[in-house]
Amino acid sequence: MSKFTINRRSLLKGTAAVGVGLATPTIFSSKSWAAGYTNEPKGGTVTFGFNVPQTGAYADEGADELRAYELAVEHINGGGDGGMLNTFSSKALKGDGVNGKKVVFVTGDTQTKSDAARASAKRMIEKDGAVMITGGSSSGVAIAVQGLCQDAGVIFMAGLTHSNDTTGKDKRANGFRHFFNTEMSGAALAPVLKNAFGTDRTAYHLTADYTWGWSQEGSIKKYTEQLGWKTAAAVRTPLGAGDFSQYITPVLNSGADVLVLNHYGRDMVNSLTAAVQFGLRDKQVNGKDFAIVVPLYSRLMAQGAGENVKGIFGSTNWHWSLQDEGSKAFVKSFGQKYGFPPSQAAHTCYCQALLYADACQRAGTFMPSGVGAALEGFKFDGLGNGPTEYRAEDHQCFKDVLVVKGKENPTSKFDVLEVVEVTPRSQVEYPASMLGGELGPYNNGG
Amino acid sequence: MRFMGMNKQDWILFIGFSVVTLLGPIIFSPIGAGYPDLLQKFAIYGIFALGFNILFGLTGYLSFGHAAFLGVGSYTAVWTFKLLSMNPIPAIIFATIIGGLFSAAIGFISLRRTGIYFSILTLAFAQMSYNLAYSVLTPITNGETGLQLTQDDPRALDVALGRDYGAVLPSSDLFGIDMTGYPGFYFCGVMLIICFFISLRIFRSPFGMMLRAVKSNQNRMNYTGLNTRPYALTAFIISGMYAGLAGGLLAVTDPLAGAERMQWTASGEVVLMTILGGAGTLLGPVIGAGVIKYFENIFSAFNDNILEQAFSFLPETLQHIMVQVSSLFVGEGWHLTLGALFMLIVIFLPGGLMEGMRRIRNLFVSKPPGGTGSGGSADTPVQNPA
Amino acid sequence: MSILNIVDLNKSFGGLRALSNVNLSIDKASVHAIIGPNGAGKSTLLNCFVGRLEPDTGSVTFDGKSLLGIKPHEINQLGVSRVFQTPEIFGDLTVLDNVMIPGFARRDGAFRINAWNPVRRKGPIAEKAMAMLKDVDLDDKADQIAGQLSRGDKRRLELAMCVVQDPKLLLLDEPTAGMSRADTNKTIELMQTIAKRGVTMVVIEHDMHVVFSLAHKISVLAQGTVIAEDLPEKIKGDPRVQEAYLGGAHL
Amino acid sequence: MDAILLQILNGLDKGGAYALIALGLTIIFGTLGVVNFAHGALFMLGAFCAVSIKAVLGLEKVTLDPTQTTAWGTPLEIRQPYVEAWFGDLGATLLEYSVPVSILIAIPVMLLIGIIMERGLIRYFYKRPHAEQILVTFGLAIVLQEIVKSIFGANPIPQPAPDSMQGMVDFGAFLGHEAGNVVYPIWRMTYFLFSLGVIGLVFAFLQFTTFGMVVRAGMADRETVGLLGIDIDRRFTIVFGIAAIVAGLAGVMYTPILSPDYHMGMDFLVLSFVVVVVGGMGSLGGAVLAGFMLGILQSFASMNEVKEIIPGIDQIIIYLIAVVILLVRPRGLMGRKGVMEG
Repeated sequence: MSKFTINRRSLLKGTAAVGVGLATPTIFSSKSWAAGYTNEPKGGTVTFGFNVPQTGAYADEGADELRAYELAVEHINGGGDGGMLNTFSSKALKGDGVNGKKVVFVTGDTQTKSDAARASAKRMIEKDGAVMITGGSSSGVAIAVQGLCQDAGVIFMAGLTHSNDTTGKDKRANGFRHFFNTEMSGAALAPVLKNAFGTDRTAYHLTADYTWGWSQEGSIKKYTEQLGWKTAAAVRTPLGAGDFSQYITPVLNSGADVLVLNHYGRDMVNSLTAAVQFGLRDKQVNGKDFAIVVPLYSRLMAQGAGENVKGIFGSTNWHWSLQDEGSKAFVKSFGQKYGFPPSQAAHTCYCQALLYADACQRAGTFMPSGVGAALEGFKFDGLGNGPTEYRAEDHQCFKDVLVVKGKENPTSKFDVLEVVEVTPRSQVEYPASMLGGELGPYNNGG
Repeated sequence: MRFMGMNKQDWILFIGFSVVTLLGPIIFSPIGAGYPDLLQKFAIYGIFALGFNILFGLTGYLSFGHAAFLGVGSYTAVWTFKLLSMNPIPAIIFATIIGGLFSAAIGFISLRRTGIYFSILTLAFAQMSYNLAYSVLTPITNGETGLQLTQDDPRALDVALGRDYGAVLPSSDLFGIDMTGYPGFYFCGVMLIICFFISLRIFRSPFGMMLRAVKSNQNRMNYTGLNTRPYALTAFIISGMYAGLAGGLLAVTDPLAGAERMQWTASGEVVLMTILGGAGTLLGPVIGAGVIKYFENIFSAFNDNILEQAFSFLPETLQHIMVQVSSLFVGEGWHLTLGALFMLIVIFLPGGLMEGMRRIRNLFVSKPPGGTGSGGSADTPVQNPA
Repeated sequence: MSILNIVDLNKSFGGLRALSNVNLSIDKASVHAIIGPNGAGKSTLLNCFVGRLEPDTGSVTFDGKSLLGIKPHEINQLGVSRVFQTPEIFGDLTVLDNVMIPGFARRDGAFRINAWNPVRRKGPIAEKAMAMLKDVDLDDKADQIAGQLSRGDKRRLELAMCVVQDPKLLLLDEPTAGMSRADTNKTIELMQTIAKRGVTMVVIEHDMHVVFSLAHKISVLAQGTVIAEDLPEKIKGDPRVQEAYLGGAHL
Repeated sequence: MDAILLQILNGLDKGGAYALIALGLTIIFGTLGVVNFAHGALFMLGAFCAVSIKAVLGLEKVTLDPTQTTAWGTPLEIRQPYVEAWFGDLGATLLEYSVPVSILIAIPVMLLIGIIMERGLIRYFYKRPHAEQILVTFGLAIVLQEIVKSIFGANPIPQPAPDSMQGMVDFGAFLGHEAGNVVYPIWRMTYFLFSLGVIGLVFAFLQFTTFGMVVRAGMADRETVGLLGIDIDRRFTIVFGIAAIVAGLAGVMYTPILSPDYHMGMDFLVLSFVVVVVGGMGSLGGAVLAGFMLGILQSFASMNEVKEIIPGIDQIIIYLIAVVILLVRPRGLMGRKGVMEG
């Protein structure tokens, strides 16, 4: 019999030696060390990472985001009809890629879960060498990925995220948001609500019980109470509650005459369906017509609620029926490629890709601090929202906000919302210090 | 023949496992999995599944609530970072302990029932933890956003030792070695090897035999003078500690703890990992964890561009058709592949991937005549499938 | 000198009186058989010894300690082992494991975390288990999965699992039911050897051949009461027994 | 008082859905001994029966109008549903009543799906361990929902109730309350009555037909029934088909309440298992009782007055009840000993 001699100490030593021996070459060859910043592109291409929900409730929204990104890459690389590049006020991009490099991209599934989204973003950074991560359809995910990008030293261009925290409490230097937030929704909606419903109203809030919901509830409460409205109750509902009827019934005899649904996505579809089913849209309370408000609308989701959205007010970042040159160019370019109009998620993602590429071109580098400096305080126009500014203090875009209403007589299945008012940027601006948080310094990794 | 009570075959298994783990960055890079984050996930979910296997594989108790312990481990670790120190050692120690205590409480109640009633009890506890962590317990868990580090965390121990992280957000480091990237993987990998070793010892020990007896016949156990409940509870607590450790390591490599880690789908995932690899086998759960994480991270990343490149050797129309067909199964369709894989495995390989390997091995290696009767077999441990 | 004392035991199920005022006293190191027609209450009586059933009234004392109100595993730890009518074994484990587990139970008590050192084929427990398997002719099947054994082998395995614990009292519920004549004879021999080691046995049995080759004393149970208790040769001739058992036919 | 009455009504329609899903699930447990994780998927398939039928009824003749273009530059499409073009008013009515019409079509479709599932997959798993049954049916559920997703997308698809059933009933007025205080949507009342009807039919079927008798005997003691020389296999197939129909109908009728999407089955899966277990494995009465009980308790827990006392109670009430009941009654409300405890 062979003698099996091995003692613990030499075993450990051996293992450690193997570990170090292996780690050394890979660490040096992989990222940072030699480079000036994380994933500095060395060849003829630069890699963008598109991190969108492909499974779960927001999969359709994610698919639309991905279509917009592919279109943006095509346009940046000089393909297609150029889309909004033609209307964009900055003319730095020439349709030959960015900084002389062709743009390529990798995709991943966030599953609308922080963990999965971070894992997917890490893959893009660690394996695929992505220099920028963008996309997403929820604030939790956006904040989680933004934190990751800050640590890793790449730029994060947020997709659809509406919570104040993304550029408020949880803002990071490496993160930028084009989409609007709950504060702006509240500021934009309040005057319209006042015109439509008057100042003597009692609101009942149903709020998705997580950070975005609270943020939304807080903003709407703040601005409607300034109008003189009273708040009867603000009830928290579990995420993904399915049928919301048990939360709707208490509204019936509560004395409230406005119902505010601080829900998004499927929850919005379900709570709105239940509210309409319980006759709230046609109800009379205190001698007034009962009203329902959905502060954050999404056209994709409004389609899911069908006829229930008719006449219901809300706000949105962008809508395909806008008639400015930028929007028209984008809708045309998107519609010809895919056969239907883009959603607001697609729009914000397309803009973010373009804005990032443009900033890199202007900065002449992909280094986060350089790109960031080019984005900070950047004023631009021609991307569908009128004159816009990336505010330096919190990396939040300030632009006009759309107040929309469910359309009474839609002409097609995409035509469910009509724009009631474009609230000018000056009305939705707020001081950066109001939402707290610290940007901190840029992290270039490396 | 024996060293530390373990025989040669087990040492070979253990050393082989350790070598493969530590060579992970090289071995897994040809299949596109050699980057730190996925390797960390392999190791961490390997630990989670190893622990779950001690409960489910040995005692047969099917828990649908183990994700709760994973989540508790993560929260504990992040809080340890915030309050005490960025060193991962205290974090994982606390995560393991709290995971153990939490599982002791839930196990004590749930083990009063058996079969599917036990499963539903564990599921109910985990779902309650998840729902509360997402909403009411937000002051502790930071809800949907997940618990994160901030610059002004107290970090009492670090402060006492005079460590200052300056203006940047700290990340966890082991005496100066940053726990992200490959060093983070080696930290998790060493933990996995330690956990595998413990698991191996348990499998071969009288205690492991007792746990198998719990699965086999509780009635006979009682009439043999053995108290089944504490055995099952111990297994439950051990697996809870493994889960707590895994959760702690998730926080070490990436200091964020989200509530969705505790959702029932996450509990289901570890069940699937274990069964997919082969419940009750030593290696199976680790392999199952690897396969599922690989699908989740790599298959979901295939998009039409990649497919077009992959099929670029075909004529254009055929290429188009192939891209169309295969895009159903990758990218946004990766769930479909996973579902189909579960079905195929269970239908054709009820013992999981380990059974598949055994069958393949049996094709090539003819069985030694006379079974275990021949030379040296007196030293083989009680027949346990590896 | 008696090891097990049963005094005034009563047990009813709903309105049915399964045991009424049963008194039994089992002598140390003896083989005591309990016979009786079907439904006489034999299994109910046995279940009251081992914590499976709680009698309504009465007492069961073993070695000076009451067996009532304590759990099956505690009763076993006091030295009482039981063989079931349908074999209860660890079907997923090997034959050797099946016999080693009771060995560990005897050595380590009802619960002990012994998780570090591997189970070995050397050492007292394994060696004793192998010797026991040799006694029941199962040593060549030590590595087989127990669930795949034949019915007769399973019964002998269960017997081995009980005997290897060196019980003070061994309860057997029809140990030869369904066995071939040859197997039955082998089992009788085996039990005789065990009895010679001084193990007290209580046997419930239908097969009179088995009863009369083993028992030192026989109690006859009918309709929940002990109608006779005596030495085997006396029981054979007792008319009450014949009446109860076979409606008058001779044994 | 009115608030409580409203929540009871609310619990009844919710409970109706829970009871229907749990009923099918427990029939499959009881007779076939199979833990069917694909049962939620059957519910979802039922809902998508309604979606497909509406889509088929709503197939449109598309004429391109080259003189006008859409905002994205393609010619404007003028659409008219074929049924309307062919059948006029009758067609319009059919489209309007697509959900009730779907019921008639969903019955054979779901029966067929059930039979294919049982013959093709489930029957090979009667004797396999529960863990394997769970895994294979879970895999099947994922496959089914991903197929539905690839056809219909991930977004919810609105499925309105017919106009005539969209109003409210003044329930309070019946009971002598002040008019207008306890009003309830007609469709939800319909759902409750419908669920009662289906439950009644299933019970009657099991109680009064010989087929049902054999099935009940099979639930009590499968082996013995098998020994009687009854072709239990064929009956099992039909039992599975019936369970599929019940789940499917629950899904069809639920679409106006909850716009269906591909994931709705998974959302109901965990809940329906809790209902079945609380009711007691394999107990039909238990499933129905537990379904309604949990529905009503869930409604009560969502009341502001209750939530003020125990914050977050509405999020955990179902699970809390499950824990309490299982600790007090080891086998649920009406479970039998030995079923699914191994």
